[in-house]
Amino acid sequence: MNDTLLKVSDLSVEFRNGSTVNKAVSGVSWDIRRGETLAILGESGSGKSVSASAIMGLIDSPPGRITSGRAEFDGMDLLHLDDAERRRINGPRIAMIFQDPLAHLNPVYPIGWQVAESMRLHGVSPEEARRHTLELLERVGIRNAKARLKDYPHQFSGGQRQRIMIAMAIALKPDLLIADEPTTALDVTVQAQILDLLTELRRETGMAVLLITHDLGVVAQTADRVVVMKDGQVVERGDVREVFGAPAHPYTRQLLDAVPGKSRFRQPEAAGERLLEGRGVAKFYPISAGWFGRPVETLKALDGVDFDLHKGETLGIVGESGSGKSTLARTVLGLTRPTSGEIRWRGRNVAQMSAAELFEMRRNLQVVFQDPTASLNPRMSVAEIIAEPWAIHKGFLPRAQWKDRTVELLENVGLRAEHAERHPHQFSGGQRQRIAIARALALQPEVILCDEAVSALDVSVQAQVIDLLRKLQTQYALSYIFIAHDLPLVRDFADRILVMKQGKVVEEGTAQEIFERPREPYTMELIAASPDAVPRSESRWRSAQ
Amino acid sequence: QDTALTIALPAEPANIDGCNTTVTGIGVIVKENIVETLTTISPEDGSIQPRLATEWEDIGDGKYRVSLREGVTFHDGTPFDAEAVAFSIERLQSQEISCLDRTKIAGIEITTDIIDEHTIEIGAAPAQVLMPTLFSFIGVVSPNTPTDALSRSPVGTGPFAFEAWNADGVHVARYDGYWGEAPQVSEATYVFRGESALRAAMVEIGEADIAHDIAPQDAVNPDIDIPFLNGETTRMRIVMLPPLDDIRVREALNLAFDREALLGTILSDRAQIATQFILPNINGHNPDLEPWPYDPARAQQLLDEARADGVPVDREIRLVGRIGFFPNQEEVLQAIQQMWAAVGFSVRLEMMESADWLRLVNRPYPADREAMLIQEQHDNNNGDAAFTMRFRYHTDGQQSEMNNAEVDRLIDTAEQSVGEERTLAFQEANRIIADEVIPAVPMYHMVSYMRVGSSISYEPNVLSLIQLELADITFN
Amino acid sequence: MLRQDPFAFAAVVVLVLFALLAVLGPTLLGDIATSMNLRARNAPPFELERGFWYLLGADALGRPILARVILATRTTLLIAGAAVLLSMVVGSVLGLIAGYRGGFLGDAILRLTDIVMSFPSLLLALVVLYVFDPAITNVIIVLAITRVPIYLRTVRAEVMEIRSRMFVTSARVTGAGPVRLIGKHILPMVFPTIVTIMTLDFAFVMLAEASLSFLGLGVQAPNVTWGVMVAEGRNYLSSAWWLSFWPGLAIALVTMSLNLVSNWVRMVIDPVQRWRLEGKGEK
Amino acid sequence: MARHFAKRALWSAISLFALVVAVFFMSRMTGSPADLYLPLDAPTEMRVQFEHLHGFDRPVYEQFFSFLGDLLRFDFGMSLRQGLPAIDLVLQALPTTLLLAFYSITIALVVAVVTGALAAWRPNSIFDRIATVLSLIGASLPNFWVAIIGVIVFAVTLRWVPTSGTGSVAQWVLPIAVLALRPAGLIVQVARSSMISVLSSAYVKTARAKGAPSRRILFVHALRNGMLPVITVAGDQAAGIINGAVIVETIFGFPGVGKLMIDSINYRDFAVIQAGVMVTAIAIFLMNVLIDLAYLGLDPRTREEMV
Ligand SMILES: Nc1ncnc2c1ncn2[C@@H]1O[C@H](COP(=O)(O)OP(=O)(O)OP(=O)(O)O)[C@@H](O)[C@H]1O
Ligand SMILES: Nc1ncnc2c1ncn2[C@@H]1O[C@H](COP(=O)(O)OP(=O)(O)OP(=O)(O)O)[C@@H](O)[C@H]1O
Ligand SMILES: [Mg+2]
Ligand SMILES: [Mg+2]
Repeated sequence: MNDTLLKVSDLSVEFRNGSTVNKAVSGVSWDIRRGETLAILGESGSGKSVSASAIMGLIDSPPGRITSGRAEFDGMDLLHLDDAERRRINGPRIAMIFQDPLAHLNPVYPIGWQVAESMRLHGVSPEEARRHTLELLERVGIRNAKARLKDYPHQFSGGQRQRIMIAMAIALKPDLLIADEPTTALDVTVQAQILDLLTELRRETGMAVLLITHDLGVVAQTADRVVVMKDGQVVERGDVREVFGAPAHPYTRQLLDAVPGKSRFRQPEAAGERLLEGRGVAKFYPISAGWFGRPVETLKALDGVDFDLHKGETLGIVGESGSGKSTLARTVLGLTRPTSGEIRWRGRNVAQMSAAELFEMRRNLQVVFQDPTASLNPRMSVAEIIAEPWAIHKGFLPRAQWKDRTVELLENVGLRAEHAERHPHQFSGGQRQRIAIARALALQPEVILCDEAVSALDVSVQAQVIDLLRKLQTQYALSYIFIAHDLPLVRDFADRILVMKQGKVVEEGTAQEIFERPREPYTMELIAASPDAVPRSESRWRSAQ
Repeated sequence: QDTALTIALPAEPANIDGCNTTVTGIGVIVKENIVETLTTISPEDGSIQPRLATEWEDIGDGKYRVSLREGVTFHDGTPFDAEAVAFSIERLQSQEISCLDRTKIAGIEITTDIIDEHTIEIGAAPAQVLMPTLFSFIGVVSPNTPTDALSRSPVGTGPFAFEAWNADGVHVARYDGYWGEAPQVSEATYVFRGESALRAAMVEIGEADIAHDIAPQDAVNPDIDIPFLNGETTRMRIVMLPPLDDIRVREALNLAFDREALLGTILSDRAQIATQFILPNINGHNPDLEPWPYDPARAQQLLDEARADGVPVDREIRLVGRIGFFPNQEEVLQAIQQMWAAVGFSVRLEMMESADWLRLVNRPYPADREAMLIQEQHDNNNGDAAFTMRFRYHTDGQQSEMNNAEVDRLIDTAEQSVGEERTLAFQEANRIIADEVIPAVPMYHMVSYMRVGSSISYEPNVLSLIQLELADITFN
Repeated sequence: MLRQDPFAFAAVVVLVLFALLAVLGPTLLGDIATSMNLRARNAPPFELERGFWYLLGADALGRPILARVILATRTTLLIAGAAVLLSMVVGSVLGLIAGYRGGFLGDAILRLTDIVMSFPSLLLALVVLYVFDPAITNVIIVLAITRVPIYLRTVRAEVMEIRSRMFVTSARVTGAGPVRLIGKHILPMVFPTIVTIMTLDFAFVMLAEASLSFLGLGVQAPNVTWGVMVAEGRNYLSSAWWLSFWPGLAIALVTMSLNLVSNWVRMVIDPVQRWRLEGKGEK
Repeated sequence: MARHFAKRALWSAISLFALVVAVFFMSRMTGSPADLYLPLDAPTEMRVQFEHLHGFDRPVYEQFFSFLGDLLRFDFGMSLRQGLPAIDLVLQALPTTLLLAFYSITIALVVAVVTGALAAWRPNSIFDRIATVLSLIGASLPNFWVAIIGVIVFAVTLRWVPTSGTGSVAQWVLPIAVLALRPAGLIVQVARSSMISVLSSAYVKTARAKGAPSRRILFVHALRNGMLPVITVAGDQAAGIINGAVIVETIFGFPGVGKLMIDSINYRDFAVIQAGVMVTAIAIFLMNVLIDLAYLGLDPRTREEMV
């Protein structure tokens, strides 16, 4: 076939870890044509990111090793390039969007610089790069892009960082864009915007997209063909409509069955004790003109938010990226002081709590952060990470039981006992997120705050985790604050939902009210933008075949 | 011919005032080069020679009538006359500045009486027998010299005029109006380098012409490295408390010290074993004294005897050295410590920082001072034993450990006499001290090396450490 | 794992050797190291006619350098080790407090180091010399005080950065108190830098001690340290290089061994780097 | 930010004062200058007169208050030894020292950071091993040793540079090289250590995915993140040179602050000690401010702490 852009055959990658060998990818083959979108679907930890890294030449070797395979691209074998050739390919010909945007942006350079650099490296003039950077950032939907060029990664929300990564990757209009979970951190409207953008670029330049995702909706709406992976192997492949219509492999079937958004709405029971309440919570960040300048403007990350959380309920928070969801979470946790307003835990103002009260609150209020990589100490093993809460809250669990309980928790979130001795860097993105969940569950708290806690998981694992959360909820009357942009998921799991936009709550109601009778146009827009897991040929994102 | 010189000295002086000429680093630059004194001491025999004073006469009552050289002008054009001498003497004694040359005339008040332009009467109260020697400490500076501060740009009558003092060093240039014979050297730069090896290297590669005071181990080239007795004598003072109050123990210390062994090894082979604290060219030196023999067996025997008599000879004795007297000093002390250990002394060596050390050597002594040995170094280059004896050996001497009536009497007598009587009294005192009192372990008359570039000739002498006359340097 | 890094292995051997010398050396030597022999003054190295001990030559008093280097091992390692440890502990603790707590206390601590950094160390040494009796503990204290700022400032800077990392926040949210946050999460990340500085400071402290000895504050003859030996050899650099060379080599060897071992330890304790040591053996 | 620095200045003023007080009293604990300044055989009356002339016979607190009074006018008094205003002596010596410190630390930084970064690129490689050994030797060699051997080799044997002196550019080569050696050795190690961790960060992968050449990854992407400890150590070393490049200054005949201070301390020349400490402290404080600014410039996350 003449228009095959990249042909991967028999790719195997393994990691050595002391005496054990971990086969991350074994004998994988697929190909992608010019201009098409190939989706790689699969279980979390099935080797999707590793195979992409192998193509980009980013496997650290050792400990990783490509044991077999070829990746033909333009007559070259991508797995055996010398440095100079590699540099000519990476960037202008093949670009990559990484899964974990915070860790992958350099913390000490302004984002404008980082985006421009990808162009400057390949011969674009400084002015041209600057101009184009601005254009790109606007295109990926960074508001007020011109003013924010000089801001640093830590000043952006998760979704904004993701978009910056995207801007960086598409800057040179590559032939092939490898997008590893490009929209996981994005709310549906921005997701739609990004997918539009990718489609547009594909039309303009004939770019092919290798889309690694577990969002079946996205796959259904954008991909031409799909490859399904499990345990390092390809288990199914084919045209999206065929695969989705008639899945051959049991795993694929399992995936499709697990797609959320189909269950009945939860009906909130009579409100239990009020655990948490927020009153007029506001958080402003000054945006200063320079080092010594006075703040010229304030960014209202939160602007008068009210909420309540009762025992045993799930409060879903949805809203576009950058609307202040994580900031709200940080404020609830007492990590940032609100500029005004207050948060109360069982009626006590969190800001005025004594150390002992705070300690007690923390025992009962656990969190899963949006950014799993950064929230795990790279020097601790998984066993240590999960056992840490018990070490802090002495007396919760006798030390002798730690080991068994750790294994139990790992299995609950779909990991295996043998993972306990590994360190965070040896896991896939989704696996790390599950470790974080396991840690949050360790203390059996009353409230768990989940900031995009399951966004990096494939739907089957996601379903498994959600089931677990539900089970715990009924067992222990647990409450959740569930921040997510995956609307079907929120629809299934939440009792009540807050819809946020630009730091304000624009709508609040039960899941049913929100999804069936949305009042605000913004909410409607959100619901409409959510991709449907049934492939349709008229999808505006699919390439014209 | 280029007759400019560079002279490398070990340390930069704090000032170069004409009233500090007896101080090591300053004298080398200033004395008789920039600022001349009334008289000078001959390095050969210690005799007094005329300089700015041509003649002097004792007119009784402690007064001397001094005739001054005529036709002399200061570098700033001021004529040299009796006024200038009176001014310099007054400035020397001024309470407003601390002229270090004044230590040489401490306790004496000097008065002046101008007779005419070139004659002056100089009196001392109390009257001084060694008045002409004292004249050699009086550097005459221009009357325009400030009286309230030490000078860093001296103006005198010498063959060289001060030019500049900057980061590169001190510069002097030949003074065309000099009264005497014009020196061959046209100008000189004094640079300051702390490292002996580096000073030596500078001469070796031609960056300097004279390297002053280099260590014996750097003096490896006999053609250019010239040793000279530098006027310093070193010894160990004994604080005579038990067990050192017993003379047998002090004898044993002396007998167990193999003085020959250090010569030609750690110390230069040109150093001389000392019998007393002054050099042979000094009036009052007793030439009949014999160096202590090296006799460890006898030392051991004396120690045993003392021990038998209940003297606590096994008590640990501190040997206190002051940092920085001469190169290889600590090695010398360690070697001696070991020799003493060999006969049964237990001596602990302690090197001290100057101020700490000074607390032990000056009266009033600390109350808790125990028996110990204190290393000292002394230079008397003023031709007469008087500058040593009372201070160190008289019962009321500031650094004396002794209390010997006969020695006191001899010193009192000598100080009031002249000629043979004076000499004999000092010599007798030195004999008693060395043979009967033994308040010290005499060590060596020290040697310094000067590296003199092959393009010039200069013969260093006993005074060279504090006085280096450029006029004595000739070109080959 | 140690044998997979031959350099680290060699370094450990060297350190063990020096440790043995420190423990046994002085007793085994008797007075070989202290008895002088002026005929062997500055005897050059590698001449065997004077016997084994003169292999590395002799010093200015004709004492065999080999024996003296061995004799000096104990005192040297004792002083340098104690001073480095003391300054490291004090500096790191203060740095942790300053970096973690920040605020008034942090500022106060930081300005205190400014004072220490600008206080002339010679003056400090003299004060100690005058006010206290010369004792080895005083040397250690003086040396330690002057080295505290470097640890303090590095630790503080790193702590400030690590404190803001997500995993620290995450532990804090779980309820971890300062002790745990510092001990479990922050210190392990700062540790590599501390260790690097420590091993490098070792050499510095050994040499600095010599200058105190010359003031009369440090060890006094017949006791000796490598630093003092190097400094004593200074006067003979142009004529007998071996006087300062061998003790200098000992200092460099110990420093280098410590550094290699610490590099190795750092890799072992860093899970992200550990493979560097593991992969090797199989090739 | 401006407030931060105002606060910083206030703190510095306080600690400067504390330093001056400490130096005042501590230096007076180390014996009387009279003994040291006057010749050994100076009689008691001369000592008394000397102490009176310089006010050392007054009670210490009285001396202190008059010292403070003068200090307000930035008058440190006259040097005992040199008879010149103490502050003039210090200010005269300062430029030499600052230049020495600046050149040697700059050179050390550039050389060492590059070497350390390259060594970190492939830990345990041949280059890394050689760099490590050399840098450790550099860090463990005493200054005087390097200085004297340097003179013997480069000035005496090879005759490439003059032995000493301050006049020409060639005369600065050896002293700067000697002073740079130890900081360079230290920095290589510190840079290497911190770069190894930085190089395994995810953003380094991003740079590779962009097609950035190794050199750029190392020196642009990773280096800036690894500079924090490097700067701290470099600052410490610079401070060391500012208040004590004594050996180099003495050997090479550079009339700098270090030598001045040592002489003054040895002679208990209190006025000069006082002035010297004050001036070097200000220099070191300013340098620490520069270092803080460098932190700010290097790592934007630290900026928030200061606002
Ligand atoms: N430290 C900071 N300095 C300045 N602005 C900040 C800072 N932290 C967050 N912001 C801004 O606050 C806004 C809200 O951020 P937040 O992280 O709460 O968004 P979010 O709703 O969680 O978005 P996402 O779904 O993308 O994670 C964003 O515009 C972000 O740029
Ligand atoms: N450095 C490493 N050392 C050891 N094992 C590793 C390493 N990196 C990845 N792995 C393993 O390789 C397997 C595949 O990881 P990969 O990141 O490709 O998963 P993924 O399919 O992208 O999953 P996710 O959807 O969760 O991101 C995982 O089991 C992971 O544990
Ligand atoms: Mg992945
Ligand atoms: Mg967020």
